[in-house]
Formats: sequence, structure tokens, C-alpha cells
Amino acid sequence: MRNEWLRSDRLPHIYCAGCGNGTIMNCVLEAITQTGWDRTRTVFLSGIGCSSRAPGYIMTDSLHTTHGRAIAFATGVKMADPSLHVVVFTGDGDLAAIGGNHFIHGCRRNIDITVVCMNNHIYGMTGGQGSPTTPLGKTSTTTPYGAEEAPFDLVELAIAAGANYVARWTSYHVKQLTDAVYDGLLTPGFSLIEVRCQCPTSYGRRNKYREPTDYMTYLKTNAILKRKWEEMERSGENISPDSFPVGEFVRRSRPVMGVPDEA
Amino acid sequence: MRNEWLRSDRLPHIYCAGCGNGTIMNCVLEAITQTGWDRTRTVFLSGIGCSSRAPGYIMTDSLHTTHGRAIAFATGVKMADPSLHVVVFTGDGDLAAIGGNHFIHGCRRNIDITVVCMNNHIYGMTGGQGSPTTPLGKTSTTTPYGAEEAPFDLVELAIAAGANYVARWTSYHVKQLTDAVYDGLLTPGFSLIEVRCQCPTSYGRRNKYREPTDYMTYLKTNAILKRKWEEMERSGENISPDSFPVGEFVRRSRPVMGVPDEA
Amino acid sequence: MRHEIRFSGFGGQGIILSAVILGRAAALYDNKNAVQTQVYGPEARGGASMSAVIIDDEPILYPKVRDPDTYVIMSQQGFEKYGCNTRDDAVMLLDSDLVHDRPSCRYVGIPATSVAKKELGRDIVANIIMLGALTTATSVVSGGALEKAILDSVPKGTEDLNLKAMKKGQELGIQGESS
Amino acid sequence: MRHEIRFSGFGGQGIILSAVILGRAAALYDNKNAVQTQVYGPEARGGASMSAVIIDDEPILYPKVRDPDTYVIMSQQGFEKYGCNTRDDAVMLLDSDLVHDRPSCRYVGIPATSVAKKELGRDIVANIIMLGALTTATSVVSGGALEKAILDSVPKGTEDLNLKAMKKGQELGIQGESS
Amino acid sequence: MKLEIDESRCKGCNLCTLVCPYKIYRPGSRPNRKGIYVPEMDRPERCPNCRLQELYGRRLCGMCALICPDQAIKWVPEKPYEPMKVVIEY
Amino acid sequence: MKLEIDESRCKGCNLCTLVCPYKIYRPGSRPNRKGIYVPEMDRPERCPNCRLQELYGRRLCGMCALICPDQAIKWVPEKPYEPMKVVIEY
Amino acid sequence: MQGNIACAEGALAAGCNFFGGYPITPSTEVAEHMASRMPKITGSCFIQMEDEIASMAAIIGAAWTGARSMTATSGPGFSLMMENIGYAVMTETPCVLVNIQRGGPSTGQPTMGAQGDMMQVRFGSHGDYSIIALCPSSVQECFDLTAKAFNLADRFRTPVFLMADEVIGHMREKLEIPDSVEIIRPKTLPEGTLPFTAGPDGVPGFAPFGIGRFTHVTGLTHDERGYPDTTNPACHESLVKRLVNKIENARHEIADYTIVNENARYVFVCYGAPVRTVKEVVDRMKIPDTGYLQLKTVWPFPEELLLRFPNVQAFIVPEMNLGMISREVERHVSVRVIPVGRIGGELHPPEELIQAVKIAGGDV
Amino acid sequence: MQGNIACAEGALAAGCNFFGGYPITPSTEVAEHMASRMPKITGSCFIQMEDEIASMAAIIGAAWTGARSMTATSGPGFSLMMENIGYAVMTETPCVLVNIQRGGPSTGQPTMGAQGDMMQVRFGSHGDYSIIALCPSSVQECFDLTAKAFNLADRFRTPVFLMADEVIGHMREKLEIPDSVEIIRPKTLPEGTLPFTAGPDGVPGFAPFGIGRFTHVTGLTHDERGYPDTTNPACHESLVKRLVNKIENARHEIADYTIVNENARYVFVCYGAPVRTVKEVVDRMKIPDTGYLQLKTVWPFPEELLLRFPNVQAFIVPEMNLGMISREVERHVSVRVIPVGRIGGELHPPEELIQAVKIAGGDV
Ligand SMILES: Cc1ncc(C[n+]2csc(CCOP(=O)(O)OP(=O)(O)O)c2C)c(N)n1
Ligand SMILES: Cc1ncc(C[n+]2csc(CCOP(=O)(O)OP(=O)(O)O)c2C)c(N)n1
Ligand code: SF4
Ligand code: SF4
Ligand code: SF4
Ligand code: SF4
Ligand code: SF4
Ligand code: SF4
Ligand SMILES: [Mg+2]
Ligand SMILES: [Mg+2]
Repeated sequence: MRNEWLRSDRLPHIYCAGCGNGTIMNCVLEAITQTGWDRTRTVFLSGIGCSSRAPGYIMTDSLHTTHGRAIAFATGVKMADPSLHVVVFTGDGDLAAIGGNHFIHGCRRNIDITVVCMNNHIYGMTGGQGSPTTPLGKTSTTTPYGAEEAPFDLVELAIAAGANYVARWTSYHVKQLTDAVYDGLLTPGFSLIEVRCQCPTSYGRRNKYREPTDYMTYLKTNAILKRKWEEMERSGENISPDSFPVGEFVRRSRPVMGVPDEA
Repeated sequence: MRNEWLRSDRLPHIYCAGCGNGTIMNCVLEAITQTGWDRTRTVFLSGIGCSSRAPGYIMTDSLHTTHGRAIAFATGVKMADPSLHVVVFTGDGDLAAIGGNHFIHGCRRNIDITVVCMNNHIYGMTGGQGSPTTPLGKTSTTTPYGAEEAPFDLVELAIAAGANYVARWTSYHVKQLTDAVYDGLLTPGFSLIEVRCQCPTSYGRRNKYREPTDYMTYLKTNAILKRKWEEMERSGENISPDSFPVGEFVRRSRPVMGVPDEA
Repeated sequence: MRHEIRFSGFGGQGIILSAVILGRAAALYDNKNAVQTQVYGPEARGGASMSAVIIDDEPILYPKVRDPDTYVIMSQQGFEKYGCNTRDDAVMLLDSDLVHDRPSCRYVGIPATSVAKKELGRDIVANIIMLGALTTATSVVSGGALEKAILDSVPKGTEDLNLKAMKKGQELGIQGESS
Repeated sequence: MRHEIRFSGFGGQGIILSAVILGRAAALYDNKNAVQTQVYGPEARGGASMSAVIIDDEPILYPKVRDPDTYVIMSQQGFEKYGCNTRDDAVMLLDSDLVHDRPSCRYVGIPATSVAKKELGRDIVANIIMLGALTTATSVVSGGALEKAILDSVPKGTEDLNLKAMKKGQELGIQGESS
Repeated sequence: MKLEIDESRCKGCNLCTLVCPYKIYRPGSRPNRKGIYVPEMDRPERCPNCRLQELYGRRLCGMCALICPDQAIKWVPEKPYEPMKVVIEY
Repeated sequence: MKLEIDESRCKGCNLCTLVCPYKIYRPGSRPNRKGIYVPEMDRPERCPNCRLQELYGRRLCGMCALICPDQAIKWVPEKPYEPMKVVIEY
Repeated sequence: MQGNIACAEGALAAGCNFFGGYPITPSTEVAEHMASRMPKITGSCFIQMEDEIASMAAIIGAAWTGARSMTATSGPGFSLMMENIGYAVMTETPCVLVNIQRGGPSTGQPTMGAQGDMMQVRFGSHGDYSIIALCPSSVQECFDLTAKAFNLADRFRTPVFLMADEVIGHMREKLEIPDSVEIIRPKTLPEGTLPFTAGPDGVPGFAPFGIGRFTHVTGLTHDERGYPDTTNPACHESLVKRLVNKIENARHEIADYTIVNENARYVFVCYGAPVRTVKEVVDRMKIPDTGYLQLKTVWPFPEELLLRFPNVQAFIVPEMNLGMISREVERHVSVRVIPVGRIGGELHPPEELIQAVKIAGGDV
Repeated sequence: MQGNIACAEGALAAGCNFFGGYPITPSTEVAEHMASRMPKITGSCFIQMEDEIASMAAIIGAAWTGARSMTATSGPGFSLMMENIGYAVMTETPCVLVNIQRGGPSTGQPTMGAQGDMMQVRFGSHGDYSIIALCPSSVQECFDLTAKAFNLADRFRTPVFLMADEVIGHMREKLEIPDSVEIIRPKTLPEGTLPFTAGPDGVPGFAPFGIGRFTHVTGLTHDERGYPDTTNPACHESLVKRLVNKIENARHEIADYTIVNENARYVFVCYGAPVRTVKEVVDRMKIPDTGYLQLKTVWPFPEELLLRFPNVQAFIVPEMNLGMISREVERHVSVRVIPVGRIGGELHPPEELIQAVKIAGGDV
């Protein structure tokens, strides 16, 4: 049961009311219980950020590391003992700003870990600065006049860098997300599951989604299934700049590292 | 004339006999003279590595920076004075190992600089360790039994990260390379020109191409024009693992940064 | 005269902003010296947050509030963490709906949050109500100075709402449940 | 007896390997103490590179060669940088095709590179020829020790070639152009 | 099984009100001791999980609990309906 | 114009020998003072650049100079054939 | 106004026109304020970089175009900047770094004040070097010293560090903004002079990029032309000694301090937030026999100032660390040195320092 | 055998089974040797990471699985590791770092020897902390001290630094490899004890990942459970003081040194390459009245050893930097301290030290 994986002595967690991170934790733990993995043989890692606090609430061994470096630490854990299951929680800033290099190298090596990125398009922990996934024009404390730098597409980046499994969902799509995490956990090699999620406090507040429920409605409305998205692209249909495709983008078997011999 | 751009008091340079870096410098300077850029308004930057020594032989202002960071320094130069022309020389280690994050962020921001990567698949300067572009199975001092990590495709990475211009040639294709650099220089936004080139000393020696001429013949033989490559892929033709496509891969106009207002 | 004022509540209530406004009122419009400080942590979002102001006619050297004479407490947890060991001659303004305990010193209970929500339609101005009450229930700051400082500090378009909240607070500061 | 031997040439000639082999021969097979050091830079690829060995019956404390009694010089630039201020009682082995100047001390010229290329087909064994010559032209190392050290150090499959080179060097060490 | 919101965890975000197909949750109307408006429940026994979880031996629907960022929603056994007990009583 | 290899720069890599369509460069056979086998030239006057550079006012072919990693290949004006001078003499 | 905002305003007053940064508590407000102000100032650029390494790189790049450039960070980010700080030192790049110190080591206490990076700023990059570090103890000093930092950076062609702390950075008090601040730009490089040839003060003239002086800048050991010369011991020695001496020999000129009660027997040596407690104890409570030396310049350490107290029996050094600058004091004096280290985030209360005075006086 | 290779062999002899590194002159041979040896040893992993930050991260991750893990680097890479070094300190992760020092600052002199990172190793990461640093002066000591470093790392649950230099790292001399080396693994964490509850020596038992102890490891200030508690001054103070004291209080136990001529009047304090010159001067040339203290453990600085020379008139401290450990000596003694700093890459020749003795004796 999912609850057994929680450190209930640490709850409630520090997340703001309605923060998507808590939901994502639920889905990841749900997926993990489905794999039947042993709690003593599963390790969570993270960097720094709101998202990266997640492992602290989970009752396994865990490393809450330095900002951006979780995948590099995870590489050490997994290569030193491939029989451990390794899952990384990270944020958009942690993964794609300061941690971008470890991210692409994790994908390239195709190291057998699963990375769940809670992408709230903002630096939540430090109070709402722009991140490399802040969409053009959106406001943050460091883009008070609207973001001028184009954002990354984390899915494309992971694919180009070589990851074996890449999917994107939102914190609204709890079932699909759970399934995607499950698939990611079981696919040998590097798995990235990007989860677009609400940060009502730091992002929503400045971008018209102060209420968690409004924010979630926004996510629900703008997430378009990959197949549908491709159709729309093909037919030249007008796609809202707020919309984005969700689904599984890659599942393949490039050479991997850190897969236990017996697997 | 190309020669005017050289610091002849520093020649001969430190490169080994037959090193491809010198050739690439020639092509870049040839392309630059074709643009008619002013030597006083052109700045070269580089990180650390054999390749990164190139700016030291060019008679302009130049910054030979720290390992992997040239693009970050270049971002400072270009954003502080967009009227300067900014060109970065880098190596595969410099760009894609330690510098990978600045690389993808340079592409994402699409900052108006031109990056020439001298990709010799090895850390030349430090004596021949494997790099993130060392092909599977090739030997180096840190992969004495053959590389086990899959290499990056720098072109795909640059495209996924958002660069406006991306091309790949080899040090054999001096004319095409010159043209590609010329196009890169003139395309607003981030341009990456990957040049596969010979390092007879550190790579060739351990991988059966000790003689520069043999090495160059190898490059010539295995570089396949992009169009032909795509045809071969389509027709399911057997492509040698040593082969790679060359040509222009992307030319587009995503939002850019650091382009002077009057341009 | 020297005053040390401590504010506490939970994250999102504008505890720090309250102190900033008070400090500004004292320094710019009451012509005193003022230093504003705070304690915050990542937990501030849920847990108890605290901010403080020292107001003095003399220059303020040591900047930290150590033994406040005035408290503004807006949550039970804030009360427990920062408001339970008051000195006897202190005075405490508390949000009477959210703080369930009562201090041993003199206090004035203000139903700031419910009034803000019900009468003004926005619970985020509860802190301004508390500030308003401060001008009538204590002598740390003048109403005029506070009004100017509020106008300096709140987002454009919300001036009226905030002034209304201040006025409401001034009334409640006189009427409120008190000991 | 103490010997300080300095090797110089250009990058790629195996200047460091020569010193390593010599040090190994002395330490492991002549039962002396030996310390090997070098100077190198990025320029070593083109410019002059230098390595050195101290051989002594006593433990070697200060490890750097400061006033060599023996030189092995394989390029003109190496001569200019590291071989021109020899002490009078020193002896220098030089590659007579590549070093154009001659020292004031006793010297033995060995056409190592051209012999290596012409007679043995591989110019990379020129350094081994020089080492061979060292055993006959000086007393710093014994032929037997050198042979063992060479066999320890060279890539598998090249033992014969290298031993041939050593033998050739031993001959040239006696016959070579000398002062 | 009985549906419960753990008041020590709930932060009043109302996401549960958004996802329940049965509209069992409604935004709370009064703050609790901590100042939080915990949602109110409208006939929670309508939740299929309450009714059928034991029977099916697995969780049904569960959207609310999956989406609740604060791990505040749970099902607790209700004494009178424990099947074991039922068996014994008859 | 006369084709020259700058011996102070050439490192003997032989890449010029690989690319010249006229096979003007041949691997050197004797080391120079620095021990380098500088390529030898076989009738360099065949190079179109030597003959036509001045005439066309731009560099032709130029493969060897572009590929030479050591910036060692250059064309230097040859006194007797300098057009200016020619004009004066006649 | 908040100390962090005062830093930003001080920088803008000094003409800072390039800010490259990466957010980190408790320095974030510096960047945020720059982000809102700079886009409105022509010729200015605010850029949020991908990390602190890139931030430091970017401000160095910008400085070489002649911009007045700056970054702001806190402990973890500061640690990441160490390599490029060394590069700025070696290449003599004028730039300003603000470090709003928080509790370390590691992620430590992100929201609490500390002064634990005072040795790091001096020794945190590899190799031998010197830097200039200033420490404000009030919001006004945040403004004044940041503006001053730019002048020192240009004057000595070196990175200058404003080593504030969370206490001062997040404190709000009145700030008087002067109509204008003094601005000293770098000496220009005379025609015909090599780019790294220095005058008697050890500081070369500055030729920014784009003016046709064709300067090659490298972090390798280089000669006066700027060309690498990495295996020549003499070249390295003269370069590095010059870099160190141009700062160490100017410690008099750079020293910025306040001395109160020269005749005191118990002398506080203090900088940053603890100055406030020291002032409370000495200026307000007037504890007998006490005086103080407030260092606004902490590095280069102005050791000669320690000699200005003829009757001193003990130096008391209150710091929000386990004793860093007290180590430096110990090196230079023979009287007793009493470090009063305090970590955990709270400023020393006056009683703690009064207690130290008692200890110094043998009362305890 | 070369010093660098001896390091690698020492590590392997000590059971090192995880190496994460990034090449850099002059340390590269350590990694290269590991790359050729480790793939042949079952249960061992050599991995070349994308940079030094990742290398440091990887060895910490590996250490938590119970591996004996190590990296090797030089100046620029060392600077990049600073943040994660602080993390290893804060999380009490046993691991070994080799730094083959080269000439700095910045890229400096990549191929020349130096000892310029001796203060950086102690103070280079933000915040207050302590570490253990060992300095070999021969190829044999490279082997011995690297092996020892692993034991100290496990014994004290802390990163341990082998601070060698290019001179020793690239020197070749005879190495005697013992049949086996002593191996001390960390204390295990007793059942029922919290993961960060320490015994009287300040060192907690170690529960590696995978054995069901569910340890949460964080670089934030944490309580004995390992849970973050970042705004509680007492928690921070007790944690950081314990981390510092577990090392500083054990300086006796950790000290590794050689003393020659206790009755000397002129005493060299030396470590690393300059030990060779000191030995030449004292042991071989037998310059009168000279003796020495060779520090194999430089940090924690074993200050009490300075008291072992009853007749000392001057301490002479030869270093391949501008005077780093001499600063530490100055703090602790009242006799004259003569730093003999030398930079540029060349080891002090004997004459230079003899000259220093003359100066100490007033002959000059
Ligand atoms: C080296 C370093 N730089 C900066 C920070 C400050 N910092 C903490 S969290 C964070 C951003 C987190 O953003 P993200 O990963 O998106 O997480 P979120 O809080 O949004 O979940 C930053 C910049 C840090 N801790 N360390
Ligand atoms: C921070 C840091 N790490 C490592 C090094 C050592 N180093 C110098 S060059 C280099 C690799 C260069 O490889 P590449 O960029 O491919 O250049 P090449 O020499 O092959 O042209 C390395 C690792 C360094 N100088 N700085
Ligand atoms: S700041 Fe944003 S991301 Fe962080 S806990 Fe609050 S809502 Fe979640
Ligand atoms: S080592 Fe390789 S890359 Fe470096 S100069 Fe030599 S050939 Fe070129
Ligand atoms: S489990 Fe489903 S039906 Fe039951 S309360 Fe939750 S959301 Fe509603
Ligand atoms: S989703 Fe959870 S935290 Fe949010 S209101 Fe519902 S029960 Fe409370
Ligand atoms: S320019 Fe062309 S034809 Fe002339 S020598 Fe060079 S390669 Fe040959
Ligand atoms: S290409 Fe240049 S360097 Fe190479 S052999 Fe020809 S002339 Fe010499
Ligand atoms: Mg985020
Ligand atoms: Mg390379």
C-alpha cells in the first residue's frame, strides 16, 4: 500500500496548499507499489527545490543532494550497486537550469534510473523566478515584463540526448501519470517522465491561476494527447500557444548502463 | 586576407603535425574574411583544450576561458555589447562534456553567436581520454577496453535545444566547411558547426589512424551527405557504424537574443 | 520612546508586509528610526512566520527584537511559537477567529480574517485590518503615517480596498474583544 | 657512485620513456636507487621535452637533476634548451643527424633516427638505440639491466625490434662519431 | 469503509472537489482551528470505494486520494460493516 | 606567383599531398634541421593559383593552403613575372 | 529599504549595466530588483543564467566589453563560482560579486544569517591570489559599499566581493540615496603598452574589447603580451606576485574602517552584522574600557590597524562563524585574542559580548 | 613507479571499488590507471563523469551504497568540487579525493608542481567545517597515504584529501607494495540508533543504503533522524560543532609525522615535495642546528607538535606557494616563523633552504 512508503511522522509536508508536487508523489508511489519493488532496495534522490523535498517524505533510503546534481549522484548510486532501484525527483530548475548537463549525460549514458520532473515552469522554492521552462511572455520575479527567452522542450531534449523512455503528463492526469511512471520504472535505461504541474504560490499567483483548482483546469484544458496533437499539426490546425502534447514519446532500447546482470 | 587575422608572432602553433584544428581555423578565418567583418569588432572565445587554443593565434580580442564555459562567457560578451561579432571555438570535451549545459542553454536562448566545435572524439589536450563523442568500442586511455557509453549526436542535441543554424562537416571538406561557417556567421541566433576532425596523436594513435593522411581518408570516406544518408536510411541500406551524415541540418528563425537592434 | 513590535501568523497572511508597512510608516512619516527584520524558513508557507519592527527616537543599533512590547498575532501556531511568553506590560492584537488561546498580558481580539472575507470580500487584507487596529489600540504608529505607508506599499488598484480595511481595523481596535 | 642523466628531444621521440626505462633498469636490475622526473608542457608536442634520472647507491632525497654528468640529446632544440651548459667532465650522447651543434664536453654522436628508420624500419625505436649506446659509451647502467627493463616496458610484439635496436645502439655507442 | 479527510493534513486546496465524479466533496465553509477550510462531504457513502473496496479486494476510482497533494484522504474500516464480523454474527 | 612552403611552420603532416588535384606535393624524403620531412614540390608552376591568381584577382583552388593545418603554404610574388614590373621593362 | 535592495540600488548608482545571476536564498532580492530596474535603463542587461558558474562567466565576459558587471549569490552558488573567480583574478577582470551569507556548510540553513564564507572568499579558488572583500553592517553601508566595490574593481582590476549576510541583507531600515556617487573607471591602456604591462602600482591599464587593441585574455600563466607561457617559472612568479602585491601593497589605500575608543583595553574587531551588537555594547551601553575596530574592508586584512590601540589587553572578535577573521588577528598580535564565534543564524545578543569583555578582564 | 600510479595502487590495495573522475593534468594518470585496472576487478566500477562536479557527486552516491569511493583531480577541477565537498562534509560521507596540485590561480601552469591549494582544501567550501588532508613526499607515501586515507574517511565519516603535487605525482621511484594493507571500515549503526546520533567521538555509525535502515540524507541542517531542521539555531550549532570537533578533537589520533633533531634551533616545518629538499639539507648535508617536522597530516593541523622542539629559535616553512601553512604556524608559536614560499613550478633547491637557515641565525 502506498501509505507504507510514506514517512507519516513528517506529514503534513511543507508544500503550499494545492501544490502539484504532493499529487505527483502519490502517483509515483502508486506506480512503485505496483512494481512490487522492495522498499529496502529502492533509493530516491533529488536536488534542491520544492519538488526535490519529496524524497524526505518517503520511507526508503534517500539522498537530498545539491541543486541540479541529483542525476550525477544517482549515477554513483546505480553504478556502484546496480541491484538497487533508483528514482530521482527533480524540478524544472533543478533538472533543466543548473542540472542540464547531468540530465543530458544521464540520457546519453542511458543509465537505468527513472527521473520524474515536476515542471511548474518556475523556481518555486526561492519564490518564483523564471526557469528554463517558463513560457514566453509569462511573468516571474525575474521576468517582471514577461519571459523573453524561449523555453526548453524537455521531452525533445531527452530524446535527442538518448533516453530510452520519455513521457509527459500533468498533475491532473493522475492515472495516466501513474501508468507512465510504472512503464518508466520497468524500462531498462534512462526514463524521463515530465509532469507539468501547478505551483499556485509562485507561478499561479503571477499568471492568473492563484487558485489550485483554476490552475488544474488550465492544465487539463491545454494538455492535448500526442496523437491528437500530431493530427492537429498535420492538418495545420491553430494550436493555442498554451497547449502542449502529452503522452508517451519514446520507448526504445539503446545501449544502457547500470542494468543489473541478472535483469 | 586570411593571413591578416593571424598572430604570426605566435606561429607555428602548438598543434601536433597533421592536427585538424589548424585546418578548421583556416576555414573559419576564410569565412570571416568573406563576411567583411571588422577585426576590431570581432571577438573569439574558447574554453580549454587543444581546439580552444585557436583564439590565441588570431589577431582580434579574445577570451581563452575556463574548461567548458566559453558559451557562458560569450553570452556575457554578446549581451553586454550586441554589436560585437562573437565566435566560439570549442572541442567535443569542452562543449559536450563539462560544457554541455552552457551549450544547450546557448541553443535555447538562441543567442546570436557562432560556435565551431572541433570534434576529434577525444580529449586531446590531456592526452587522449574518452569524450562524450567517442564512438562505441573505440579505445582511449580511459576506455582501454573500448568505449561502452553511447556518444552524443551534437547536431541532434543542438536542434532539440533550439539552435537556429546547425551543420556538420569534416576537416577534409574545407570548402563546404567554409561555406557552412559563413552561413552560421550570418544567421541570426545560435549557430553550431560541428567539424569532425583528426587528432592523430591522441585518437588516431589508439584507433588505427596514426598518420594524418590515413585519418583524413577515413573522414572523407565515412562522411555521407545528409541527403544521401536519408535515402540510405529510407531504403534500409546497410550503413557502416563508422559513417555519419554531413551537411546543413537546420536553418530557422526561432526567437533570438543578443541580435543588435539595427540588424 | 522605543517600541518593539512582533508580528506572527502563517505564510500567505502578509506577516512580513505588515511589518514593512509599519516600519515605513514610522521611519518615513512619523520621523522615527525603524528597523524591520524577520524569521522565515521554507516552512513559512505552512508553519508559523514571524516579523518584527523596532521603532525608536534614537538610532537603532542592535536590530533584533528581543522582548517585544507589542504583538500582532494572526494564527494559533504563531501564538504558540512567538506569542506565549509575553512580558506583563505588553499588549497583543490577535485575530480572534484564528488564535484560540489568550495571552496573560493585555490583548485586543480582532476578527480580522472573517471581517476581511465577509465584509471586504478578500481575506488577504486581514493584515491591513490588524495594522489599522494597531493605530487605535496602541500608540506605536499614527493613523496618518500608516495610511501613507499603506498607499506606498500596496499594488495599484487596491488602494481603496486597503484603506477600507485600515479604517475597519481602526474601528475594531477600539471595539474589539479585549482584556 | 651517483649519476645524473638528462634526456632531451622533441615530443613523440620517447624522451620520457627512455628515462623511465633507464630508471627501471637501475632500480630493479642494477639494485641502485633511482628517481626519474621530467619537464613537460603542452608545447612538448612540438617543442623541446626533457626528462631526467638520478641513479645513486644512497637513497635519493632531493629528486631533481641539477648538474647532469650524462646527457642524451635527440634534437637541436633540445640541445639548445637543455644541453649547452654542460660541465666539463660530462658526457653527451647525441643523435648526430638531428643535433647540429656539438657540446664542449666529451660526446658520442649516434645516427639513431636514421639507423632506426633505415635499418630497423621504425623511427620510433631511435630512443632505444640511444639507450643501448648508453650502456657502452658510459657506465651509468649495465647492458643486462637495460635489456630486462626494455622488455618490461615495451608493447607486446615489439620486444625483438626493441632488443635489436638496443644491440644496434650498443654497437654505435662504441663506434659513433665522438670527441 | 468510511471516507475520511485527515484534518491534520488537509490544506483546503479543493482539488478533491474538482475530480470526484460523484461530486462528493464541496468546498468547506468554515475554517478549522488552523484556519483551513477543509472540504465538506456530501453523502460519502456514495463513493464506490466505500462500498465495493472490500468486495473487490482493490481500490476503485481513488481519484481523490491520488490527486490530494496532502495525503489527507483515506478510507477507514467501519466496524458495523466488517465482513468478518458479519460472518460471526450470523 | 610562386608557391612556397614555410619551413619554419611546416610540420610534415603530408595533408597537402592528399588534396592537391595536380599532385604537386610529394612526401619529403629528407629531414630538415628540425627533423621534419617537409614535402617536396613537383613543378609547382602547374598550380592554377600560381598562374592565374593575379589575372583573376582572386585565389583559385587553394585547397592545399586551406587544409594545411600549419598555415605553411603561401604564394609569394615572383619578381620576373610581376605584371607591374613587366610593364615597366617593355 | 532592505539591505539586498540597497545593494542593487548602490550598484545601479555606480553605473552597473550588466547583471548575470542565478537565484538563491537569501540573495534573491538583489537579482529580482535588478530584473525589474535594468530593462528600463538603456544599455543595461539583466540576464538570469543557467547556474552560478555561467553567471560568473557572463559577468567576466561582459566586463571585457567595458561594462560594469555584477552578480549576487549565497554559499552554494559562491562555491560553484570558485573556478571562475580564479579566472577573473588571473585575467584581472574588474567585476563585483555580492555574497549574502547564509548558514553552511552545504545547503545548511538557507534562510539564516552567517559569516561562514569569509575564509572561502580569500582562499576558495585554487592557487595563490588575493582579493578585496567589503562587509556592510547596515542598509546604508550595503548601498555605499556596493557602489565603492565597483570603483575598487576598476581601480585594481580585480573581482571585489561584497560579503554581506542574511541579517543585513534582509533587514529594512532607512537609506539615504545620494544624488550621485563617485565613479572611478579603470586606467586606460596607453598606446604602445602591452596589455598586461603594469605600472608601479602593479595594475595594468585596461583596453576593453572592440577598440582595436587585440587583447588575448587567458587564465593560463601569461606574459605581458597576454600570451601563454606556462612552463617558465619566472613568468609565473612575476605574474602571480604582481597580482597579489597590487592588492596587498595597497592595503592602506583600500582599508575602510571605523575606530571608536582607541584607548580601550578591550577592543572588538568586527565586521558585518555583529557590528550592530558591538555598537550597542560600546556606543549605547557604554560598557567601560571597550572600544572597537569596525572593518568595512576585511580583505586585504588591514593588520596595521590593530596597532592603533595602545592599551589593548585583548581583542574580542565576534563573528557569525566559528572564528575566521580571529585567525587573522591571532597572526598579527601578541595580546590575547578572544574569538566569539556564533553559528545557527542568530546575531550575538549584547550579553554575549559583555560576557566576553568580562572574560577578557579576568572577571570570569 | 610514478606517484600518481602509486596513488591508484594504494587505493586499490585499500579496496577502492568505485572511481568517478574527470581528466585533468597532472592528475590524469590516476584515473587512467584505475580505468585499466578496475574493469578487471569484480564489483568495481570506473566511470568517467561529465565534469568534476558530477565526479564528486558520483563518488558520494557510491559511498552511500557502501562502496570505497574516490576521485582525483587538480586545481580547476578541485575548485568545481567545492560545493559537493561541503555536501560530503555535512552528510558525513566517507570518500577520498586526490588533488595533484599544479600552478594556479586559474588555468595557470597545468604541467608544473605547486602546493597552492592547501588553504582551499581547508576553507574552499562555504560555511564552517573541518577536513582531513594528507601530503605525500615520495612515491611510497603516495601509496601508503592513499590507502590510509580510506581508513580515515571511514573512521571519521568525512571526505579525506590526498594533497599531492605534480612533482611527487609525476616522479618515478621505487615502490614497495605490501602484501596487504590494513583496512578499517566504518562503525556500523547499532539497531535502534538514529542515523545521525554520534558516540562520544562525534562519529555516528554508518548504515549504507539497501539494508533497510531508511536513512534520509540531506545537506540541509538536520537533526539526528536526518530530517531537515533549518531554522533552529541550536540544531545547527550542535550539528556543525560536532562535525568540526569530531576531527579537530582527534588531531592527536590523526597526526602522522616525522620529527628529526628535536634539539635543533632551526626547524623546518614541511610537507609534500619540499620535504625532499629539507631532507637533503638536514639528513644528507647535515647543516648544523637544523631539524625538521614533516607533516604527513597537514589538516587538522597538529599544532602541539610545534612544542616538541625545546630549543627552536625559528621555524622555517618551505612551501610551493606564497606561504599558506606558515600562516598556521604563525598562529601557534611566538618564535620567528620564516616562510620560504616558492612558486613557478620548481622545487626549492637546497641552497635556498640553507640561505633561510642563515637568515634565521642572523647570518644574513
Ligand atoms: C547552487 C545553488 N544555487 C541556487 C540555489 C537556490 N535554489 C534552491 S531551489 C532553486 C530552484 C528550484 O527550482 P525547481 O527545480 O524548478 O524546483 P521547484 O521549487 O520549482 O519545485 C534554487 C535556484 C541552491 N540551493 N543551490
Ligand atoms: C575544470 C577543468 N577540468 C579539466 C581540465 C583538463 N582539461 C583540459 S583540456 C580537456 C579536454 C579537452 O577536450 P576537448 O574539448 O575535446 O579538446 P581537444 O583537446 O580534444 O581539442 C580537459 C579535460 C581543465 N582544464 N579544467
Ligand atoms: S512554492 Fe510552488 S512548488 Fe513550492 S510548495 Fe508552494 S506551490 Fe509548490
Ligand atoms: S593532441 Fe590531438 S587535438 Fe591536440 S594538437 Fe595533437 S593532434 Fe591536435
Ligand atoms: S474515490 Fe472516486 S468516487 Fe470516491 S470519493 Fe474519491 S473521487 Fe469520489
Ligand atoms: S485535495 Fe486533499 S488537501 Fe486538498 S482540499 Fe481535498 S482533502 Fe484537502
Ligand atoms: S592551390 Fe590547388 S592546385 Fe595549387 S597547389 Fe594548392 S591544391 Fe594544388
Ligand atoms: S599540409 Fe602544411 S604542414 Fe602539412 S606537410 Fe603540407 S605544408 Fe607541411
Ligand atoms: Mg520548478
Ligand atoms: Mg576533443
